[in-house]
Amino acid sequence: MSGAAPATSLTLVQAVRDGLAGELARDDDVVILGEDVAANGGVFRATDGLLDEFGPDRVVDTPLAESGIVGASVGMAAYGLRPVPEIQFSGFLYPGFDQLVSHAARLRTRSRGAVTAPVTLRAPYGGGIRAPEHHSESKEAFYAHEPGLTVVVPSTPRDAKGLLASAVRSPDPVVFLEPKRIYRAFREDVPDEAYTVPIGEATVRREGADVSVITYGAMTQPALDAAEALADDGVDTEVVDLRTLAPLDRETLVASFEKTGRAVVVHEAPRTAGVGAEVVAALQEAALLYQEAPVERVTGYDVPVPLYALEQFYLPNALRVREAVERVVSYR
Amino acid sequence: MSGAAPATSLTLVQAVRDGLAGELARDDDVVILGEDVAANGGVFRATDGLLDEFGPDRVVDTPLAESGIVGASVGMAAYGLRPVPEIQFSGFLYPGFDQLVSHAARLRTRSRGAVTAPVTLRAPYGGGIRAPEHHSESKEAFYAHEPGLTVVVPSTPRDAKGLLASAVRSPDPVVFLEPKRIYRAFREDVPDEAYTVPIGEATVRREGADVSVITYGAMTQPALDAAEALADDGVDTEVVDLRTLAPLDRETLVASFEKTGRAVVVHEAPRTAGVGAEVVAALQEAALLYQEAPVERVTGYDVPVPLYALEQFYLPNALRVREAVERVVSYR
Amino acid sequence: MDRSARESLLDRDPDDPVRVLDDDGAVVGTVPDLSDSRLVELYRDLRLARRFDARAVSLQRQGRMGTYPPMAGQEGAQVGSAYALADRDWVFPSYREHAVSHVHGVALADILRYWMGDERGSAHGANVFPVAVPIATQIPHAVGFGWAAALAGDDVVTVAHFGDGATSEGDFHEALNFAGVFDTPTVFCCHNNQWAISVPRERQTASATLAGKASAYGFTGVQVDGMDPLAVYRVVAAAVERARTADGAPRPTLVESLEYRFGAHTTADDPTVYRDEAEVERWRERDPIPRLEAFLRDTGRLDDERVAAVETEVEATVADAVEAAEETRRAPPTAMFDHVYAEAPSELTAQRAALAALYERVGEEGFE
Amino acid sequence: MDRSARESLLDRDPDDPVRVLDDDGAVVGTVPDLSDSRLVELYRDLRLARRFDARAVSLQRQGRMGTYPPMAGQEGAQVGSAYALADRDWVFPSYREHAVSHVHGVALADILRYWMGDERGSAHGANVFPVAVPIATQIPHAVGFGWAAALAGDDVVTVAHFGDGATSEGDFHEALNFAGVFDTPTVFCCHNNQWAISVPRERQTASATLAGKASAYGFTGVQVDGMDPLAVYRVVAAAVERARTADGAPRPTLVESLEYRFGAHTTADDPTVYRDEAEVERWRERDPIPRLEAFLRDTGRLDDERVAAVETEVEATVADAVEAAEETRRAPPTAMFDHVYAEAPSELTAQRAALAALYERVGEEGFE
Ligand SMILES: Cc1ncc(C[n+]2csc(CCOP(=O)(O)OP(=O)(O)O)c2C)c(N)n1
Ligand SMILES: Cc1ncc(C[n+]2csc(CCOP(=O)(O)OP(=O)(O)O)c2C)c(N)n1
Ligand SMILES: [Mg+2]
Ligand SMILES: [Mg+2]
Repeated sequence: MSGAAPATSLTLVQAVRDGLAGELARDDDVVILGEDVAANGGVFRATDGLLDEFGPDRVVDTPLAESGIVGASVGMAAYGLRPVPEIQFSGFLYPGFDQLVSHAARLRTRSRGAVTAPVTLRAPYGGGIRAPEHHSESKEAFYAHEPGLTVVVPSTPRDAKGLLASAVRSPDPVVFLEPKRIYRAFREDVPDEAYTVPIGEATVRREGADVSVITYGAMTQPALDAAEALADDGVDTEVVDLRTLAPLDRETLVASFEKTGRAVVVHEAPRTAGVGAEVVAALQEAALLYQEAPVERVTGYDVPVPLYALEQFYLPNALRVREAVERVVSYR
Repeated sequence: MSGAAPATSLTLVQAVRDGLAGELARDDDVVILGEDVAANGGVFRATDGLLDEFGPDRVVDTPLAESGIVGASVGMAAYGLRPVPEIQFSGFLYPGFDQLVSHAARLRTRSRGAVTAPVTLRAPYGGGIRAPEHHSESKEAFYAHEPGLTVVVPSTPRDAKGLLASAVRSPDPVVFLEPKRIYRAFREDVPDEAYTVPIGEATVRREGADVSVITYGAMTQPALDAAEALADDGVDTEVVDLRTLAPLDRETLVASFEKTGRAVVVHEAPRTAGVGAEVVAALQEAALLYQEAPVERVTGYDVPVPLYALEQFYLPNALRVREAVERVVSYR
Repeated sequence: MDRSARESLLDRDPDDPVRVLDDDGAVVGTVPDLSDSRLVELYRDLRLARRFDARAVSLQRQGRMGTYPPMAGQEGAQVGSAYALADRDWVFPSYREHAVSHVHGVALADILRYWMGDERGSAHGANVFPVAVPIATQIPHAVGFGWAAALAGDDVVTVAHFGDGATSEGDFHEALNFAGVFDTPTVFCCHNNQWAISVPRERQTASATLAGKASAYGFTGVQVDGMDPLAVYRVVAAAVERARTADGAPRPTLVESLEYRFGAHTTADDPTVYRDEAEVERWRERDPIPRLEAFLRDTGRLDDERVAAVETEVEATVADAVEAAEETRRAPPTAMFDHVYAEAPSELTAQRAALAALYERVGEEGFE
Repeated sequence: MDRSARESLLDRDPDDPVRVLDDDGAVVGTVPDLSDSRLVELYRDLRLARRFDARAVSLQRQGRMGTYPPMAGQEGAQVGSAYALADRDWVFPSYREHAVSHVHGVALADILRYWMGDERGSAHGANVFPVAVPIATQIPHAVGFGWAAALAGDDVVTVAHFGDGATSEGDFHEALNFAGVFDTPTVFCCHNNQWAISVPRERQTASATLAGKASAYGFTGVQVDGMDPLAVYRVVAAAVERARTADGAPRPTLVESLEYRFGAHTTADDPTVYRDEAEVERWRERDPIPRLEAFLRDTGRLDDERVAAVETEVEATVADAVEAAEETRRAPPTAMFDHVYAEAPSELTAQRAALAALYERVGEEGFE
């Protein structure tokens, strides 16, 4: 990824498409399957044009059956392909939940490595696009709690492409959750050629000395916005983007916390038993002696995501992050 | 529950059966359904004899289809019945996961209270009986993370009967997880007549001043055993049994922590993003100023429960609890 | 309908669709026994559905409503099937059965409220289950609900509506299997509109028909011309009768209604990407509205004047519904905490209070 | 088998089971074209399966093994179906197909290891998928695996084994529907042993047959007498041939094998609670072993001496397997951390180290 490498300014969903095209071109074993991914190019156009480019054996419209999609993908992967199933919205993954947790996640351990399921399960997830019910869920904690699964949530186009490439090449099943709220929210220069961004590594999006905001996905931008606003008030905020939720990069977040001694965790999933709870537990386990204030959680509430008329009040925003940071930094 | 009330010494699974019989007798709307619950009386005999006593309209063997069981239960409950479906083992709940999280948990909020789903979903759960794969899972965190669900885990026969009665009478859907390891581990005097134990209230199983062990279900006994052993070494351990995981009785556990300033959370589910993480987060949010040591988590490892030859090394035991408590109390 | 008439209507080859009117509205089957005024009402409801649908799409286009799934082309099956029900029966819709819901008692304004992102649109009080967005998941609800009614000895039939794509889901299978085993009083109304978003019926399943799938569950499946409201009425009425416990041996039925959606899957969809305009045109020739209109005019039940009156009525009804829906005051932000549980646990009360305080302090602008 | 023979064998009424031998071993159909020695081997494998099964049950009773699902009564279908496969084909078993797995290459000792609670029993290296305990979940795996092979142009047929109860699960439906749509080279071998634990076949589904369910997916379903190993061999061989891409138009087939389990569902089950001894006795009269033995004796392929030799061989083979399994050293406790991921993440490494240190310090006793 040298500065001179040719790059194109892409949205996150375009970067996903670009990443998929790259992996299909790189490895004949990569196969895309799902509902409306071929002829229609995906309801978000994440697979746009791939049918024409790679043909109907590589990009496959399936019947409307998530357990069939995940289960068949497990079988395909066991044969040696690299299936990349798409679930149209993460809220529709549950019919395939059993195949994911009972088989994709377990085949390797069950067979002591003899049979494996390197499936990359993509799903648009999260709220913020005024969509109907079940189109706005954030249930990444379900997947993060299942041993054997890798859970990735990109927050930028560049990361999306690179993390997706890593996921497709990973020997393990990956749940790749794409924050649809930022599918087209902004653009970034994305290298044209294939590259990988490593799974399992968080990144510091903004350095700061006073407080750590730990977040991922679509919440990264409000966290950064809050950090800018806080800077005006003299609060120097570090923003850590987890990128991978499982396995969690405890080292990076603990290091940030050891520096700042104060933290706010931000996600749009419901608070109780969310990924934020794990982050809090990890911080106090490793760095209690550095802790100067309770870690706050700015999250979705413990309610089903409301229909869109009230959605804006459900989703964490820069204001809520900022106020939490202010409480945390002023705690004595 | 006066001391004079007639009581019978029952195991936990007998208390479940007794509770079911009581609810069937009390309310004609209560219906039991599931795989092998009628003619066979349940694979653990939790519904033994109920078919004979209440007839085939009240105790129903269904086809082998968990989504059908949960989905039909949702419809039955919406009509006004009080269905008590059994899922044979909690590891087989996932085919019905969608109906549980997308419908049972949401019908009330979706219809602003007009249509509800008071389903009590019972499932034996947890390890420790040398059972085959998928028979030993503890994934209560999945359900605790879903708004709208109530999650109950009894740890004694008396609680099992009383909590089950509360669950069946609850206007909300309840996931009632029965720790099968202690189905027949010990007996307790259980009142013959119907009674309820309130949902949402933790209980202090053993009072202590030095450290709080917070646990539930089958782990309660090893926690108590560890407390006894620690007492010999002069460590005064409080044992809190959560009983309900959602909604969590934060008040009781925070009160215990404010007293002791030190805590160990114990569950057999995998550590990452488990209920223990929520407990830790809740404690430090509410009572950081009282905290004198990192809260330790003694849990199952982040691996699928191994087949039974190694299961004993996976499950937390009194020794692991005790050593964690020792570390926590000696932390300076 | 007597038993043998019902049997001849339902128990036919699953690939022999029942028709009453041909594409031009000429009678080719038995006209159902509906009064003249009821037939004209049926026509009115078709026109109302068509007008409502167009208006809803335009509201979405204007940013006054969120994503909306149009039903144009499918009104015949929707209204025809709804006419076959008694008030006490219950409907379990997918997201597209606006006209079924309305005919069965849901105010148009409530339907709009729902699609405007307001849960209160589902608190309509009619015998219509709240809309199920996840495909096929309402089918087991219909089965369980009907089963419960039967256990209670109540004479309630449940009708599950779903699409061709829904037949691929496990829930379709499990629900129909339960219905067959427990003889629940359920009618399964499959709106085969030829497409599941971009996937055509032939790629959804290799089964010769969808109706034929019923045999896997031990009951009858029948095809009907879903662009022919009278045929749908007859078939669903017969199936409802067969499902009624009154009849002694209640049995479920799978109805495959052959239809077409003229428009996009939803307002977020562009069907030109995956299907031919020529196909759409072919199906437009079977539009249920002109077809029924021709029949009613030919038989003297309708004339220019009545049609004009219907048009005026329909226009006003839709306008009133839009006005009522748009006049609804948005629920307060804290409404999201209502009805999660019957009684809010303390953690939820605390979260609610936090949101209320924040909203009080920063107002709408704080949430933009 | 030529095309027309295959068609007459497979494309018959779904309630007309294929038979080769009657209950007494007399020939009533076409004897498959297997050499004498292969037929005797088949007999040997039936006996081996029966002996293995009895031994496994007794190991469980003695506390030397965990819960075990016996197959007595079903060996004919298991061994017969496995004989119909090429080595390169893949088997996707449920928890009961010990004999299928063994004939297709899994060492008996590995099967025992698995049921002794040791994952290494599933690292057997044969073309047999690891046992699926959750009902019906292996069926989509078989479809996906076969589909992948077909995409790769490889001549591999996949055979999914499952019970009558499994047909009620959504995964059965979704998988067979995929197979029909994508023409995957898959044979669905449904072991209808009349019971799903305590639920009899008639309460599992109202479908007249299970074989008939195939029509819902656009392919053939056929019944076979599952207590007749030669009939099962013929039918599965024909279905495998039809699934082979070599044939030009590969198609899946659903085989409903009519069987009976003589024993308990598992060693944790007591069948006397839910079924009649008389029913068991009726089915015992159709026991595949004496039936095949009678045929082989009548046709001069077997005599007392060879039977005695088979008995001796079988006894020794099972004894060796038990010895080998029991001699296996238990894996170290930390083995549970192997193979969760290809490479252990640091958190897992830390947890592993903690367990290793504890075990090192307190030994076995610390974990009792
Ligand atoms: C479980 C689930 N998976 C996917 C979707 C996304 N989705 C919405 S509608 C649709 C197609 C439905 O087709 P069909 O059943 O034929 O009904 P139609 O829309 O044609 O009325 C899909 C895939 C969903 N809503 N639910
Ligand atoms: C998804 C799932 N639900 C429930 C069970 C528990 N269970 C194990 S075997 C069985 C009955 C299976 O019957 P059938 O499919 O006929 O196979 P058989 O045991 O007769 O070979 C049940 C209910 C399971 N293993 N998986
Ligand atoms: Mg459709
Ligand atoms: Mg069976």
